[in-house]
Amino acid sequence: MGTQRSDRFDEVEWDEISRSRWFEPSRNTLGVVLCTLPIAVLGFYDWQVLGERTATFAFVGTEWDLGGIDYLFGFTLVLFAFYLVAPLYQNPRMTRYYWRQFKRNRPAVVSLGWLGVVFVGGLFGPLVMSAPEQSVLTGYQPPVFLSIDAAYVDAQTCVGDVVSGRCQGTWQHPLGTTQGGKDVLASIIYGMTISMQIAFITTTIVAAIGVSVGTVSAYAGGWVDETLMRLVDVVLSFPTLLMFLLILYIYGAGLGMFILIFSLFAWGGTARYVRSKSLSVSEAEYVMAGRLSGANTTQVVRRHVVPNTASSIITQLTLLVPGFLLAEAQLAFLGLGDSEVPSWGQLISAGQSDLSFAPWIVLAPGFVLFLTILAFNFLGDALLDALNPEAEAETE
Amino acid sequence: MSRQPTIGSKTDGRVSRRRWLSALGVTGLSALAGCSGEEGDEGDTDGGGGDGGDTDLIIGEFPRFGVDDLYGETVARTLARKAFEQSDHDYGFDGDDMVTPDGNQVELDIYHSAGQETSQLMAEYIGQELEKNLGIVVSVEAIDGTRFNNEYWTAEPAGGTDTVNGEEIEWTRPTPQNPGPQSVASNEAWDMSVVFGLNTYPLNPLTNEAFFDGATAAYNPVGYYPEFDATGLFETARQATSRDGLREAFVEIFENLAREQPYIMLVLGDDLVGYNPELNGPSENFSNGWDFPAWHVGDPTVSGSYDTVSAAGFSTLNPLYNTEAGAGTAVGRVLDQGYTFDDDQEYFPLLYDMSTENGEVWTFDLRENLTFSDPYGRVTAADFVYLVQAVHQSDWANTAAALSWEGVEVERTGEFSFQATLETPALLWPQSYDPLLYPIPRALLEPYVESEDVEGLQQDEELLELQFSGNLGAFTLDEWNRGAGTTYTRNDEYYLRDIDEGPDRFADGPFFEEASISVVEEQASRLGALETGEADAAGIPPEQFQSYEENEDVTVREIPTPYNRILSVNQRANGWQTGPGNPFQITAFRQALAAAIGKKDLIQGIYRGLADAHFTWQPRWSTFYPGEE
Amino acid sequence: MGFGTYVTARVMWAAVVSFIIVTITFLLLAAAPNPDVQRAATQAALQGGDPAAAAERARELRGLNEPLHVRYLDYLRSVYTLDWGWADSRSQPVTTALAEGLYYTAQYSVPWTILTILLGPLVGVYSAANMYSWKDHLATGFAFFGYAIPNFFFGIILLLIFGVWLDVIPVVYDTSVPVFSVANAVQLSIPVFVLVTGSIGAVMRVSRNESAEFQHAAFMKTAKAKGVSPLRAYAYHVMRPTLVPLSTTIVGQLLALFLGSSLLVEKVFGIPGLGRVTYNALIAQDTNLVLGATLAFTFIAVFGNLIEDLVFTVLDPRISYDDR
Amino acid sequence: MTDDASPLLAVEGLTTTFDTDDGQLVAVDGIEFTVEAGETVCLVGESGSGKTVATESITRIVDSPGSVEGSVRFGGRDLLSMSEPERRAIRGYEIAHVFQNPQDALNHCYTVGWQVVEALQVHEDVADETARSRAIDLLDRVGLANASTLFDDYPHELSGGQKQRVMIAMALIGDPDLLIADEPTTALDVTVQAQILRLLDDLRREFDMGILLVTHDLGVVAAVADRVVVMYAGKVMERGSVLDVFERPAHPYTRGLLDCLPGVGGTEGGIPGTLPDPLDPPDGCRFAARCAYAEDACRTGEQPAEIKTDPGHHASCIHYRPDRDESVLEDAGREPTGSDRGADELPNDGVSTDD
Repeated sequence: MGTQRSDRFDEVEWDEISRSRWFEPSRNTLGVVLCTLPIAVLGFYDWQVLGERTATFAFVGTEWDLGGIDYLFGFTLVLFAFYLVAPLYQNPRMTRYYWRQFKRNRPAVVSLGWLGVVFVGGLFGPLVMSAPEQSVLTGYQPPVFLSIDAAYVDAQTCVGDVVSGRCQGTWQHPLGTTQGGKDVLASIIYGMTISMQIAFITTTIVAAIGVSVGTVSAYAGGWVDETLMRLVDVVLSFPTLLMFLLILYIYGAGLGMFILIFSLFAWGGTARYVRSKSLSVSEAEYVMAGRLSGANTTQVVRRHVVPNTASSIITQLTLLVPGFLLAEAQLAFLGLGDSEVPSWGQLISAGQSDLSFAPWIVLAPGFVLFLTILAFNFLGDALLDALNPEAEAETE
Repeated sequence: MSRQPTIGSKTDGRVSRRRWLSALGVTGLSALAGCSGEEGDEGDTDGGGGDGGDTDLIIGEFPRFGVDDLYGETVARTLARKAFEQSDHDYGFDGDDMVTPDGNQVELDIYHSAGQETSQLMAEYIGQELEKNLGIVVSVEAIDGTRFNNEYWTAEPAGGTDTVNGEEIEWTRPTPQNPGPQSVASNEAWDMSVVFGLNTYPLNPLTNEAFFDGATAAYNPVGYYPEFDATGLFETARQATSRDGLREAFVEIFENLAREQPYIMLVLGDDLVGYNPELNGPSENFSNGWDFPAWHVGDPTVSGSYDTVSAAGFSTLNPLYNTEAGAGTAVGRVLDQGYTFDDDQEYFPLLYDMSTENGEVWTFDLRENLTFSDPYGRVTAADFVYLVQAVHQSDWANTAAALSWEGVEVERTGEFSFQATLETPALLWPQSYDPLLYPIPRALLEPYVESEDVEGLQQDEELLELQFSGNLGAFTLDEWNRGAGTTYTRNDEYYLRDIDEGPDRFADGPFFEEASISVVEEQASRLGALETGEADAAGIPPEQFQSYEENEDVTVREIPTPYNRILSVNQRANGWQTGPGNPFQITAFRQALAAAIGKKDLIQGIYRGLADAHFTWQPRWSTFYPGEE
Repeated sequence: MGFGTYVTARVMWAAVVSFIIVTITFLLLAAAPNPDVQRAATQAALQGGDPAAAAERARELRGLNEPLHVRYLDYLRSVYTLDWGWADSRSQPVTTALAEGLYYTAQYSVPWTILTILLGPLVGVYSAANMYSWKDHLATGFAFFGYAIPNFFFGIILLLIFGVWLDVIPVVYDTSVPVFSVANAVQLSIPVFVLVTGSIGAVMRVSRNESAEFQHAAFMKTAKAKGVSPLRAYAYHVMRPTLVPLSTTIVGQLLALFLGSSLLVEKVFGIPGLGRVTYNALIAQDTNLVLGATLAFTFIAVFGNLIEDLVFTVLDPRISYDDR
Repeated sequence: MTDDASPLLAVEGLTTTFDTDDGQLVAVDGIEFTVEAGETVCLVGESGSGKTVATESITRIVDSPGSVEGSVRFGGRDLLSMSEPERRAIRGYEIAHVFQNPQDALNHCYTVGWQVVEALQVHEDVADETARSRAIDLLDRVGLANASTLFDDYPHELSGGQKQRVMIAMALIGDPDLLIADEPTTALDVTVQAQILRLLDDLRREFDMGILLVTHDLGVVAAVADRVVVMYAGKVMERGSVLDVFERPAHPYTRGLLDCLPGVGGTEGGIPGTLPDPLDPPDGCRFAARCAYAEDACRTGEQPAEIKTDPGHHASCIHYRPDRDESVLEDAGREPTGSDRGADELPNDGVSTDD
């Protein structure tokens, strides 16, 4: 039973964090700064010095080129490393506790594993494998162990053997190829990068705006609070997809615009939540004590409000991500997405008309998308349980 | 496939006349019209480029780039080197790579139509071929067709003068599609594009003067300067009094175009259509559908419903303003146009017969059994003359056919006859589809003409719903559901039943009680409808052609078309963004590009063999196609 | 503050929100070149006229030469008087186009909404009542499945299976069948199923979690001690309070899905509803219709949020009208 | 007060077990007590000693993983062996409950009146009007002013004390024979506590019902109880009439409890130590670990059987076995406590023994 736990971790542990932050606040921040600097320098170099078409790493002889989104992605990765992973490492006791809570939920562990695969695949896949190449003469190759009628892939174009009128799949294309002969597996792995970029960048923007607006609103009070909360009302009732379509219609939009618009209209819930949490936290005794002992608002926010709301924010963000992934896929499917970006949605969209005879082009990325969204949901649910002992105690 | 074939339409040609851009983009571009046959400067060809060179490369009278010995790395690089010699800038090859005078890799972008699978496949294929055979790095960009048209393809008309073929030329009537000399750049910079394809007008190739009648041709967005005497040859063609003379002039034009590759010509795709196997009538040539009233299922008795599917909804059924092929089909079910072309591409009179002595004065003889619905009464020459004079030739109405009637003098000569006098004689005037008219009652038009109310005319209920159609079509329109399509009922009074020409079956046609055109935007659903028998005809993508050929529920037809797939290269000032100068302006360089892109693999890989290699601005089946005497 | 005043205040606020969004759309449109003007110029040039003059005429015709504030006021007037202009891509007034779209959209949206609102809480409460049993896991699994599977992906697969392979539903949506007919029910069954699957998950999850809280609440023990049967206890004492937090989720959830789903499901199943009207207007660059569709969806969203507010107020007796 | 005449409620060997992830948790372990018609029996003990579970086990309304065994005879019928619908007919009608925390005990979505009436209408087919007037009468009777308007109020519009009165009215509407009140005053303001207790006592007399009152407040016990049952760690340590228990507390635990009463001269700060782990109860007497008189014999075997120390007074302590000398317990030299303090003088801090 919940009450049997003698030391309530949610009080004890966060205290510890606040303490540890007291002594080493700059260690993580310093890390962020140190890691961001080279990214920024590289970005500046890419932007100012290199021509539009010179690969960023041409000076070390690789073809790997970076775009604006890649830099943003890099930056968010650094943020996550230092503000999420590092604290977990620095507080092994807390980490162990969370892990114990978390691993009781088996689907969530599997989900975390899957997301790990997507993350690693997205981060390193493009580094170790070349981008899927079009090869018009080897279109519609079936996945390994499957086959396709020779009416679609005849003996000339079949990479494998043609057995009794059917072209057999080969290990050369484990998940088959598209109409243009692009390897589906490679496309999916490249799509992981896009999905991870969407996930990381949007969550960073949402978290940044949501936390700022929420805390400012809570601490400023008065008309500032009133105005900001009305703004939240507007943001929440804003038909984001529609606005995106309108902007797409008027100005045209790529992945960057997608990320921007969708994250700019997704922070309402987070801000509202942070505000109410901040209000309740700021009335808590230890914060009062902190205030009496001379801590200013910024310190209070940083040492008490953020740590105390962090768990819930992380959960909320985890549950927001699948929405973004889905939105991207939907737009791509509608043909309104950024077709220069090899996302899963683009792949599904491209294979849609071939579904009746080459279903793998749709099914493979479709299931990967499905599994990823599912994993984020399971993970969010598990985090909800693991990070929120009160809720757990209530439901048990 | 991007462009869905239209089925059984007598009006295909009529409409495509309005669509030089065969809508490889998402939308058909609105009103694009013909040219004005203007100045025909004669002049010596300056020996600026052409063929001949220091290598043993032989480019014949009618070169076929992209196949056999005019395909491959060697040919392409030889031609490119030749172009570099003519260039003011020091381009060259560094190993396999093509490099700029600064020694940088040559990198170009290519735009394709967003969301169009074939367009994207083609763009990437071109990129690969150019990289392999010419050492050019190509980056593929997607763009919405309309956006490309507005921002890249066109420009503010600026006008200006330039020396073309050693002659001073002035752009007197710049258009957004030809804003001026090569120095006039398009709104946004671009290198290459497969966003748009164009029509090659095999029936009346004279229409092509809009593209190639000199550097000042009405439609020349890429800034192509012909190096042969295009204006002179077009003038010859216009003046020709015999078909042979005409053919001679055109063969020369098309041989030159094949050499100069104003656009890098790639393929001419076929329309692939699946039909209900019970259906008798569909044929495998460009006039497929002209004899639709004779089509029938099983026995030639009136029964059932003829149901087709359309990939897109119709923006208007107003015959005065429609520019879309699909809507043209929908209108054509209800309202015949003046004439059509039969299986042999011969003129076939519907509402009126056209005749001429010299190509200058044309006489229109109306059938006398044509009537509008009540209260408009019989169709007379007065209706047509009024339509042309008060509407098409007015300065306010802006109808889709306005350009066809520019400078044409129309005059009523009897109750059922009128005549038109052209500014310059045109033996193939009907083949240009210009004198095609829909019958519209004069009384319906009058109020709008008086108030010069263009919006009223566009939005007129009777025009939009074709309620005046009388006995002028095979069917009458029951309903136009904007999102879902059109439904029709057989017109028992159809005038075509009483004519003397054409198949005997016309006397009992049409052989369907009802007809419908359903808007089904998903290709998979259209094919599904075809398979389940919900539709009697539907377009088929090449990759599924063979399997449908083996399918007993579907009969497939491969219908050649005059719509091409081209690689447009921007020969204007903002065309070649990778370095100084613009090699696209050099014929030899365009030849190099044409030689670098393999047409065989393209046709095999993307079109499954169901397309023709495109060498010059005519399909192989055109009588004006050079080469095969 | 009384209930009446409160409702008035909420309605006013909804009007303000709609006004803000309408203003934003105006600014977005005003900042961009008008494609109609470009089109007019192109047309004029092709016909041998003066493109600049044609553009000028087009600008004048559309009042684009007026000062910004005049255009804005004019725009507001036409927006709120439903004078939304002519849809060139469909040759009918924008309002008619939207009404036609709505007619088809409503045919699947109404059953979808009703089923979601009915089934979602039921399954959620049932799941909570049997928490951690196989029934709960099945229901939760279904919720997650529905939540995670992209609607369009699910739709095309079902259409392939039932429409093409099994041939039990028509592949082409038939607009000619009567609304209340078996044929219509059959052709709408799969779209409605797909949509319900997608939306019920979230509703179920919320009602499961909320009702889990309530079924362990002290008042449930009170009810039990009163001798109330479990069925009645769940129906009255769990379901009813669950509806309060649910009401805030359900409308938002349905609204969020509404636009996206109507776009996607209508595209997949070929239903000529509002979503496809919007999509085709975008593709055809029909500015009036794009704007009209934007406004329509905006008003639906604002109206939905208003309903949500009011329903929440009615459902939760504890809410004070002075709050928020 | 006889032991053998059929009592209103006779609990015997009542054992309630919860299956948890960490093993079997025996919250109530074979307890035994009776309640006679018209008398007030107090169940006392520290928090976590199983008092609440014991009362909820009587009508079997313990939370779901709990399983109840033993026998609970109510008016001659065995509540535990009868079917759930039969038991349901008794709940709220013959045996009514009043719970500890009135704040959450009422459903916030329904009016007070609706909930009171529901308690009647699930048992009797009473017309709405009749039920309403009866409910208003009762609300009035339990001391709520403006009962007829309050009937249509929602719980959040009521104070804690009012809610508890509503709960009592709800409990009484079926005219029960036994009222089980589980710490009905703990969550309330001190002044209200006394009123509620007095109200209960008045109503007991008026309706001639038995009351089983759970409390950890010995002051309350002294004020209202006829008999006392002292529980510790799921076991009954001692039971008997209030006089016997307060005058001559038999069990060391009871003595410890009474010592905690301030002003009685005991050790401040309560009994040292904490309750044993319910998942792994120690051998022998549950209280042995904290008992100053514990011997080795106390720490083996089962909890000692109850031994009658006086008529109607039982204790579960080996020192009362006939072969033992109970006087070892006397060396602490305890003074008997006064038991005549009125309910009005209940100490402010509630004398809770659980902190």
